Amino acid sequence: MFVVATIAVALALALAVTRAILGPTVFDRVLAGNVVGTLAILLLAVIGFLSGRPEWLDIGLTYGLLNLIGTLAVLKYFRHGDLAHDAEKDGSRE
Amino acid sequence: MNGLIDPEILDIVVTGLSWFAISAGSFFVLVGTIGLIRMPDVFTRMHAASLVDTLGAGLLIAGMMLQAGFTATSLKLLFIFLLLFITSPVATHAVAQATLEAGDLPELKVDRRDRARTAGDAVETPEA
Amino acid sequence: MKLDLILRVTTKVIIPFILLFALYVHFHGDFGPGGGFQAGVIAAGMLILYAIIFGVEAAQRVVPRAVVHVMVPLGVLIYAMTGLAAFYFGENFLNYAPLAHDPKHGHHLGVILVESGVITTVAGTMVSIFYAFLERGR
Amino acid sequence: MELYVNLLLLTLMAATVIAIIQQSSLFSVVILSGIYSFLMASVLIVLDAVDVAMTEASVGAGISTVVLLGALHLTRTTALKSHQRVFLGLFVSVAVGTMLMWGVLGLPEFGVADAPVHTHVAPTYLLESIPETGIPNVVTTVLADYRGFDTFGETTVVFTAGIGVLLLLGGRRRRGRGAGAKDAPK
Repeated sequence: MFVVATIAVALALALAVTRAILGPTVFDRVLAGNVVGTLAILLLAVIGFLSGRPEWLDIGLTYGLLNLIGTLAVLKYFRHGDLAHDAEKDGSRE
Repeated sequence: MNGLIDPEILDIVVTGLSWFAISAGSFFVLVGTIGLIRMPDVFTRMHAASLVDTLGAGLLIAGMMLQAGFTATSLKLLFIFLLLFITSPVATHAVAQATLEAGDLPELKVDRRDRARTAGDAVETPEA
Repeated sequence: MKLDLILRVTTKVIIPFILLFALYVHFHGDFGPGGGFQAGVIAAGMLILYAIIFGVEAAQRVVPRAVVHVMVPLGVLIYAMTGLAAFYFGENFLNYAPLAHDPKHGHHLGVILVESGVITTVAGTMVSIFYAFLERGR
Repeated sequence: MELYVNLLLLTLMAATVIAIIQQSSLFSVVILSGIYSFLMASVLIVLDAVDVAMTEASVGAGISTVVLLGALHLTRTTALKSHQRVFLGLFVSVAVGTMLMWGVLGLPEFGVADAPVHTHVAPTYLLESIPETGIPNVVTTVLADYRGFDTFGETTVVFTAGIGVLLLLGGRRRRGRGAGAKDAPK
């Protein structure tokens, strides 16, 4: 059963990476990168169950948290051109 | 609860449910990423990607939780699910916002004037 | 600004859990994957997320630059002091066995202390590199 | 099964690296290297190296993305066309790659029990670490206890790297910032 799930997740990973490589705009790549992060968590869980040692799921939490940080950093930079931009300070820039 | 439900039948039901959840989750993960390839623009791709993050991951994790039973593994899976449930819509929202601010608008079938009329004040044609 | 509302609320909700998870990774490193280095990176990631969403001034109000700059050498010092503590008991450098009555507990305590040094240095270094990049970019 | 997953992941990593080389937009390069880190971490998971996988995921996908973005802010966001000859670099990388492959052929097969790495000190660590220290994760024991001096060195390396970056980029640079500092990276 987990073999089927592993194959599905691995194929999905291949498709998502394809989109990240092809992606015409940067946002396509960010989106695909986010999906790759999710799929890496799923692959980790499924492989853990497949090999009978599902104790490493802590790493999945690490992936999820740092995936969020990376994605938000890229998008913040893209919107404001500066990582440390405090949006509350200059409300004039809509 | 003892005696009400035959443990063997319960076992069969739980296993069957988890198999169903895992195969459905695999299906949705695949469908979502196929959508990520096939859809025409960023916003529709976002829709497909959210399928992976919520339905695919949710069903796969639910199936694995049924397999693991009441253990620490199950708890960790629940945490991962909650984390994905909170963060992935937020990340998608941020992508959408940044895309809109960069000037990409969704590809729609209606033409520009129709949309300007319905949107009210957005008369000037945006540059893509 | 209203546009950032969702990001701000989510960040506020999730930041305590990131810090808690970093501490879990640190103290659970003896039993599962993880340890000082990973925990330091995750804790630094927490502060970086805060700085990204709320601006670097807010982050520096929470953790001023001076604190971070002290953390960088402090971790190495904690590590070295743990090693030197063995000298006091007449053992070799970094031999943790005499740190407690039971050598087993001594080893455990020594590993935790050493990992505390690692987490301090790593978190401090990551955050100070981040601050340095931001301040240079102004 | 795990072999095929690994083959797929390594192929995807190669494809990602080729895509990174071809990009001129450095934003895309940052995002693609984050994806590369996730794939690398998955490979390490499949190979059972969980501690390394955790490090790779946390450093590669989270922190290095942010630091690379900070570096992008100091320079420009598109890559310049290189006018240098590519043949020398190509020759060097192909030669080094061939030599490495040749060296790998001489290694014992993956996972063989009588390989030197499994017969030298590993049995001692595996058998004696838990009775001696009571810590179940042998990786932590080796890292922080048996090879504590190495980890001390690693911590010093992190410390030195931090000091170096702070010296290069850090504060008290007010007067040099006028014309020179902004033009220098181009």
